[in-house]
Amino acid sequence: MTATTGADASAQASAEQVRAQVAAWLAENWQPGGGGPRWRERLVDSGWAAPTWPVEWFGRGLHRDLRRVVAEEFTRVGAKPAALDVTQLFANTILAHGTDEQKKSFVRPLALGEHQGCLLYSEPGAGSDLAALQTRADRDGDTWVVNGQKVWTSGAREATHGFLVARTDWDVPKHRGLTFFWLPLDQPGVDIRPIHQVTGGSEFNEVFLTDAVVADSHRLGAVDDGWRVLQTALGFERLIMGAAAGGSSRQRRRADGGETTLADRQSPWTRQIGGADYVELAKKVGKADDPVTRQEIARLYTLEKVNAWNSLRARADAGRGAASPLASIGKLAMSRIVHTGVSVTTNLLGAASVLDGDTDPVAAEVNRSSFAAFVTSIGGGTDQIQRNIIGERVLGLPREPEVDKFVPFREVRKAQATRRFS
Amino acid sequence: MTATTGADASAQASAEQVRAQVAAWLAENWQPGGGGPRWRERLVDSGWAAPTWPVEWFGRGLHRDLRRVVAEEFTRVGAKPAALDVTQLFANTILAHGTDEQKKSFVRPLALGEHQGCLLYSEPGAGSDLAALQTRADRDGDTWVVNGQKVWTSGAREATHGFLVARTDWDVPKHRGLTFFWLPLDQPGVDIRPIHQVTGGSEFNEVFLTDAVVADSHRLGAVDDGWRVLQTALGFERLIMGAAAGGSSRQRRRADGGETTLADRQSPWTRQIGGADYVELAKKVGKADDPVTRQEIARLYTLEKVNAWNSLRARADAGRGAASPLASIGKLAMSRIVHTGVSVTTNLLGAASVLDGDTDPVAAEVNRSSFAAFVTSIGGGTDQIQRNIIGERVLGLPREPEVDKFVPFREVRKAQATRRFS
Amino acid sequence: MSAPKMLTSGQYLGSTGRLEAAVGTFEFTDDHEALRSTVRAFVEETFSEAQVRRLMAAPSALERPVWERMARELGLQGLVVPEEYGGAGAGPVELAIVLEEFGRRLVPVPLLSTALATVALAGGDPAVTAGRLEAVAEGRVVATVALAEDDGGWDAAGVHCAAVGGDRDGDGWRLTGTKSFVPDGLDADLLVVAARTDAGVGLFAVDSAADGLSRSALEVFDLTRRLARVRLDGVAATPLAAPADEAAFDRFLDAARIAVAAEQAGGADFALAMAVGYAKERVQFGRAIGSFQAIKHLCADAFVDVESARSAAYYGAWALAQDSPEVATVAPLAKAFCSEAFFATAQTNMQVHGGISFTYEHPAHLYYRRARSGAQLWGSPRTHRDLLATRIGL
Amino acid sequence: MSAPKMLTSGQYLGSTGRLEAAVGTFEFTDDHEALRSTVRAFVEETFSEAQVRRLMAAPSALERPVWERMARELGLQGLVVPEEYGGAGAGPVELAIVLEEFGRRLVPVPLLSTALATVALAGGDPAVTAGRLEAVAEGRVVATVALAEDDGGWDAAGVHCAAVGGDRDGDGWRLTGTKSFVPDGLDADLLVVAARTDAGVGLFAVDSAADGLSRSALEVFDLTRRLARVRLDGVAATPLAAPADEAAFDRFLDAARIAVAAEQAGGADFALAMAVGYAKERVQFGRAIGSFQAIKHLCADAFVDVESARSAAYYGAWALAQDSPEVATVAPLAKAFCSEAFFATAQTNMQVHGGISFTYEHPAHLYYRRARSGAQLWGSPRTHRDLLATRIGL
Repeated sequence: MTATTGADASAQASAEQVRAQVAAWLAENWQPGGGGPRWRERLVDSGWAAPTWPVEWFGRGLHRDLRRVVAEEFTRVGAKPAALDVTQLFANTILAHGTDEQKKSFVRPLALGEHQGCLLYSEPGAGSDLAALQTRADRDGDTWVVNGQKVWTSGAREATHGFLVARTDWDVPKHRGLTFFWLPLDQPGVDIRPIHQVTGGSEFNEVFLTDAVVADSHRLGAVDDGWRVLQTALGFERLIMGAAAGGSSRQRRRADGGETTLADRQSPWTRQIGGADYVELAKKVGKADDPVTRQEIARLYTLEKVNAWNSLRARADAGRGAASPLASIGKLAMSRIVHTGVSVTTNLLGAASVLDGDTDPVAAEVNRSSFAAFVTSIGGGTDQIQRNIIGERVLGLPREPEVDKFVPFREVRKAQATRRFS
Repeated sequence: MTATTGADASAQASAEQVRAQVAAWLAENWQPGGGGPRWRERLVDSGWAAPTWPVEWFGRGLHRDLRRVVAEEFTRVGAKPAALDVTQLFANTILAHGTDEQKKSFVRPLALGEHQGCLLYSEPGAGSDLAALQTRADRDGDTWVVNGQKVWTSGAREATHGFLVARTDWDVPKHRGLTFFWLPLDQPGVDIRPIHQVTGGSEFNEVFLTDAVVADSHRLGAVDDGWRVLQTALGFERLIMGAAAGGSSRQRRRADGGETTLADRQSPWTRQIGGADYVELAKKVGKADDPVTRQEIARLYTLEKVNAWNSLRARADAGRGAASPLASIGKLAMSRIVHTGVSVTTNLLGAASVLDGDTDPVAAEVNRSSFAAFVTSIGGGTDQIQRNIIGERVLGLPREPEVDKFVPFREVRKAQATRRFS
Repeated sequence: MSAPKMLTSGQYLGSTGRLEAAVGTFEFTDDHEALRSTVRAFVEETFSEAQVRRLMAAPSALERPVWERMARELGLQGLVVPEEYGGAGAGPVELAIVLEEFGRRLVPVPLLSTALATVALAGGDPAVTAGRLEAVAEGRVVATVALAEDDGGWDAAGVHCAAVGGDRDGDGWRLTGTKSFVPDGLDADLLVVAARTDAGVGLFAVDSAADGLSRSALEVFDLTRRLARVRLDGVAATPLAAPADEAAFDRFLDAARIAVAAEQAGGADFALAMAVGYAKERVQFGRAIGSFQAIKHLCADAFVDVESARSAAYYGAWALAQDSPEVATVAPLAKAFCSEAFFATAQTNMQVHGGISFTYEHPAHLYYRRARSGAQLWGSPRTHRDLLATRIGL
Repeated sequence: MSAPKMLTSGQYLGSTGRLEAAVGTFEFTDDHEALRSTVRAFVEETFSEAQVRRLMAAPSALERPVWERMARELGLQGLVVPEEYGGAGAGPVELAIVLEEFGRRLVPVPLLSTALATVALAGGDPAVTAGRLEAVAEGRVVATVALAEDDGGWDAAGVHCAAVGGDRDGDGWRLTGTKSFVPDGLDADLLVVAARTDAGVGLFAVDSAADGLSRSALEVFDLTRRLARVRLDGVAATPLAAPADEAAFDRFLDAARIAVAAEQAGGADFALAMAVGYAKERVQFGRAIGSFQAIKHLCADAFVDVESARSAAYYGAWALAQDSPEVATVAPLAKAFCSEAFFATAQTNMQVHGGISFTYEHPAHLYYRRARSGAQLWGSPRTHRDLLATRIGL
């Protein structure tokens, strides 16, 4: 091992030193009730908004273990810690793969909230098999011309830019011909249409790209090396959720968009681990003494508890810097929990569960939850894909024969690239 | 369509004519209480033991629809109808694929019960994937020399011969290098060892073949065409069970050997469709009013009933000569029924279910059933294979990539050909 | 088209007794197959998905011209109306076929409601029911049954609506109470209402235009089946037969359970067909997703469920046609099983379709809605299993 | 080897309270890992499958020299015996680790029985228990617990065995009744017996050689765990503490549930490892069967079960170590869940192995036997879920 770098040295800054620095800065800059004029700007420029980012890029170069100290000090004075180095997956990815020029241009507007990102990954023909995406980017001098369709994009209507993965080489196997861009959305070639969801909401969008243009200066990473950049971006999404809850990155991605909003709706039951709400509902409908109901609620309570304990173990592993096999089971377990939860509440409501809307708001909630349960079992990697991941990556079982592995993508059998409207 | 053949004409013999013929023959030949001297021989030689076999081969050339008429007349006088054309899968197969010489030599001893057959199909390395069998037969002039190991052979210790499938060409894909033989078992190269089963029984055997010899005159069908003969033999097994109960041929094959004997042991519950025995047991243990028990028994009763009704529909289809998709679901459904049945009875017994043997014969019965349930979910095509069959053959879903399909068997990755003893 | 005659008792009875009889039942006749083809062709032509969606969005799913055509050209409303009252005189087996076909495409017109009411009427006193049955058969009248109330119980114990003031001849009865979960209650001209007299529960015919009757739509999850709440405030009513024949009421409930089960089997069958079709067509990882065991086996399990559901519904219909004592066990069994089989298949269909099933424009959710709500309507699977337990001797 | 000290309360408490405390629990210390490695190595060396099968077939699975070595070299019997009585003074977390390891290999020696008795003794009055604990820790005494009777109830309501005649100081008690399902009852020198006094149920120490005590082996399905029936006819007994402290009895039961759950988690873990190992090695259709989703997904689901079982057992052990009120819910939860997870995994293991699992010589059935019987011993999953329901407020 060689001598520690400056960053490492900084990482070893004692928690007390950091605490004192934050406190001092806050004492000077924070005005109770909102931070005062240009608070966000001062915060970003101070580096305390993203303490683990490099000093030269809006950070303080601290070790990740010290994040909590910073957060504690902010919380202590009543300020919300920005923790952009956790939550700003766009900036994080750009810092990891961008050129200095890109870091300079893109990171600060993101940090200040002037720019908003969205994720243009999934396509109608590329769901479980994301690497099969067919949106194409064709080079035209210093720009790229993009054509295709993205789907399940949350936050697209609020976003200024999107992380776009597009195919730039059709003559190599599917993972190897993709390129990653930071696409400006405010242009004629970008058409964003909300998806009318079964729940009645429209948290997700389709994004149609028709001769949309992105400058080569907005390309992240090398041409045809987009899969690697994507993995980094997905990793930052996992970071957002923390290792604790388990589950795959693509579920996580949805978390700050529409999907978790939906998934949350199946609360109050799943949110409050402990099942107290089922117990209350059972009492309210007079089924607390029914042995079948008691078995069912105890079973659901058990599923919730063991999943929570699994998460604690996963978090402990992550805290030691170890990849935890437990992190991969949370999403599958949650799928079972939410579907079971819907079943339990439906049985508690009985006939009333056929009602909806204002006629019976509780039934309406359960009905919405019944759909939202599919967000968990489908969105962000289906239960089937999750079982593959557990089987292959955790248990080490061999992969299936991959018919498209060594085949130029042009020759691979593909799904419909765009969604047909009936 | 051309003129009807003699057999067809005979097939159209009216039921009344046939009934009269049988009655007349029985009047002359049957002595109440046992049939009298040389009954079996007279029966076989009369053709009434196998009414649908050709007249020249111990039969009467009747259409299969008339089998029932024959059986009814036998039953009327108190004689057991032999129905060898249904039950004698060995003779049936020999009649379908054998030379006249073979028919002459092999069928009558089988019909008379002087010869007994067993099935030498499965191997330690060829279970679900039967075509991957590795027992080899190498030609040596007018004989073949056989080496390998067969397993799960019921009735091997009582048998004189076995239907043997062996590999005769290793340089073609797996289905194409197999040959079918009628192997005499009473020779030094055949070593039959009972399998010590988890239930304590030994209905099954392993058959070790070490330079066993079979004359080329005992080969059924062409060299390397054994897979086709095997399909015929499997078809006759299905016939034994009738289309009614559904299920695959390989389960059926076991039916007259050990496996069904075992499976039957999970009766009295599954045998008596209607669930009356669960009801009685529930009352006996004082759980008839327990809502959880009631749900569980009603559920099991339902599974049994719908399976029985499915079988009736399958039988009706078969009666019209139509292949029924319902025939393919019986085995999978039965697997669920028997495992569920074990669960229900275990819950009824509670702590007593840990007992065994003479200490608690009811518990012992349920314990044995709990193992026998795996005979249904594994034996004769696992539940997993059954789901493949339904998915592919009934629903028309595409097959998986087959890595061994076009590869000479010699080069295919194979399982252990023999069982290792620890 | 003339509807086929129903199977007559013993028509298919073989010499070995009951099982053979059952075989006969499942061996639909050519007339049955013709009926199924005719109905399927009519439904596919008349109730395309686009049409179903249009009716979903309309103030009412009932369009009288179509309704009248169904009666005039196909005789569907009169299927189980005796011939002397202008019907086809068919039976439960034919009704099951028709309802299965309507269920396959979630046809939102009030056929099931009307059929259930017809079954109730056909079990009543001709003096009361003849004219009403004729009106139904001719397509002039839409009918329904009003059984459960706000607490959602579909057996006699759930009937609190009071029937008072009648004499022994059936005159002068007045109903007071609230019926809920009434299918197509806003469209119905005629309601068959379960009400409680001093002597027990019976069925009464009520004119929806009668004084004292008011109706309101319930907001419901199933977009292809409308439900209403009906308030009765001293509404004039006529008992279908003896005013408190609870045995007849139970027989009617069993017939209703089997009819509903047949409709559910149809929905399940179509949901599976959708899933399988998509699994064959949808490509991921360079091959159809149906080639993956994860998907293939989901579909295979659903196939077992669906065929079993059909068997249960058919056997129930056969048992009804034979007036077999088995009806008592098969009816709750069929309703419980078909409910769960349909729901499981609708879930599988959603899961196999993946994200697309989450869009409103894709029909998967419509089946899911029907399956989810239908499981609880007319009594939950759990309730029916408990009833089954009782009826098998527990 | 000296056993590690148990986690002290708050040792891992972070600033945010309870969840952090739990995190700490699951973060086994290096001492814990060392304990696990030591025990695993010992078990693998001493209780190979061949050895387990030999003990299965022997008249007794207890071989005193091995038992004494376990005490002398590893201190396993004294693990949770306080240091002042010659033990390691460790706690439930360490006990869970040891039992999990013994459970993984179905070690048939009476360690669980002895451990449960030790837990009971350690909760008693030192005046009564000190000498007995010392004897256990030294490996001189094999102990067990006799809780249930012929009707198989493991709670206070299931205790009918009568304790009579004692005075308030604990002298002169006599037990009469029959205990059943007593693990390793024939080998035990010391029995901790649940008996009923006029005031309620309490635990009593009984010498197996005492007058009036007779024992018989029960024929059992689980070949690696022997059970006995013990008749007590006025047998002299000493209450561990107050003779009818039902709260203490319940606390003991909860500790026992968690200990058993840990053993079950170990069995499940090993059964899964067997299944996965075979799925990697067994070839059909030209490839390892574990490459087929049907097998892969069975294993994946089992993995979720197994890890969840471990989490439940560990959390229970932690809660015990912290003397947390959560013990009341976690204990029945863990026993119910680990029972079913083990059974499901043992089934998956049989199914993945196919026909070979049906041979006596293959170990799959031994795990199946342990899982199937263990689920019902010490109270069924259903019973425990109902208790859980009560304890979460239903």
